[in-house]
Amino acid sequence: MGSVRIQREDFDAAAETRALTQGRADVGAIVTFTGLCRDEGASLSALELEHYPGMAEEEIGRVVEQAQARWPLLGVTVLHRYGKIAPGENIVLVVTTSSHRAAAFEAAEFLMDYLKTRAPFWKKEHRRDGTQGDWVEAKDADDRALERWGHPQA
Amino acid sequence: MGSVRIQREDFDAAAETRALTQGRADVGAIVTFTGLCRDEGASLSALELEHYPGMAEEEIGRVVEQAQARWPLLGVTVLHRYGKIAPGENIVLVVTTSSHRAAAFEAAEFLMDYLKTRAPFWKKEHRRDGTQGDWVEAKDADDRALERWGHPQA
Amino acid sequence: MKAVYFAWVRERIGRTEEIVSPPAEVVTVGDLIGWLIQRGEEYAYAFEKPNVIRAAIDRKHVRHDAPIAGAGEVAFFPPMTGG
Amino acid sequence: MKAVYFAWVRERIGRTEEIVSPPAEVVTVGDLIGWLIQRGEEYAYAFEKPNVIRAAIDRKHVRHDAPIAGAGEVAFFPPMTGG
Repeated sequence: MGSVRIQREDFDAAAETRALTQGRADVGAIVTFTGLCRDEGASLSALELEHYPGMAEEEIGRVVEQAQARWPLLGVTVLHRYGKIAPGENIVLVVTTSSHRAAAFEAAEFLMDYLKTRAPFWKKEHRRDGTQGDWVEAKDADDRALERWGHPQA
Repeated sequence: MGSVRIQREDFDAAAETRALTQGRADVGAIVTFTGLCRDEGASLSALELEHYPGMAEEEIGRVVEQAQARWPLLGVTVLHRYGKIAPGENIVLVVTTSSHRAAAFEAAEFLMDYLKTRAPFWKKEHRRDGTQGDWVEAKDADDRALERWGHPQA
Repeated sequence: MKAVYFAWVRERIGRTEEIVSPPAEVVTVGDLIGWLIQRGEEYAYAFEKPNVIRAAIDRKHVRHDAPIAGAGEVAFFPPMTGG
Repeated sequence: MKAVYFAWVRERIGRTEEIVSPPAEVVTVGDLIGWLIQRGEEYAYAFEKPNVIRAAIDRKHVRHDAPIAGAGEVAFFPPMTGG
């Protein structure tokens, strides 16, 4: 019941949500998280997302399994894009469904906290002036966000 | 920038999300919560939602203002339906946008916790066998959910 | 002032709203509940567990010790179950 | 075994993958990093701060003290920035 997809194409959050709810009356709560490419300084032309094919799916699959073991979820979908992504475009989607809201919210936050630090993706900036930018650096805040869920593995 | 609507009609989460993100590149995180009518026992034909017109909008508006004061949100939308709602149909939608995920997640949870206990709506069951069911009782768990946000007002 | 009722409070009282004119010694929301209870069985039934009843004055939540002086609309209802 | 590189580790080394045959005394992921550093400036540059480097064996995260015996694919990369 957990679906993980790594793709270059954009995704449709509404269609993914529909797939988890259609024809059933036991879902009381849907939480979606969409992460987008931001450009605060008006200097970014795109982020280029590199990933480790194979491991990306498997590692996110393991994180989804942990979430399913921890919360009474009815459905989980995680989509993560790679390739060049322009400001304002989608990068990542997490959808969780449950009978009640607490499980759906907590599982979605858990999934995002783990994705940020364990899913093998790396972002490189491309600047509007045509130059290559830097590799985006990992944030301490993302490591700290894991602490509330207990010890991360490995 | 906070939009609150109380309506009989269904809503479109995708359209509401688009309205908060289109034409801007500063949104990094969108969280949506959708609450649906559940029927676990296969005995429910509908929930009928009664509300206090006027106060419903105003009270939710006050809760939205509190959320905006507390987190750096770029946008907030809250839609709440009233009238007869069948199992599987939407009841409530909360959308929060921010630069970063923590604010969007926390604000959406805060809004739902406060809506559950402060928005003047009441649910009555209608059963499949044609009889009127009970008024849904408030849950202690919903009151307890408020505690993590500090003291509720009034 | 106008009194308005919702959900099972409304059903038990048998009306959605009414104009009420309590005497001067009815100062608080709690006093108003006590005064309404005197008016008949339907009110006594609606307010049989006063602690459960929630109130609003002019569309804002208030506690039972809130004064009703100057109120245009006082609402009584069960704990809310929206969301 | 195959060694694969991502992000700036890949850029600094100048290749995405290669077959490596470390000697028997190279037991752990950390040993393998030390052995790679001996192979040339590009490796020394990629691994100049070994503590920053993350590793995976056969597509699972491992620490630097993990043994490489039996590994089919060892990956080296910077801290991840997905999501």
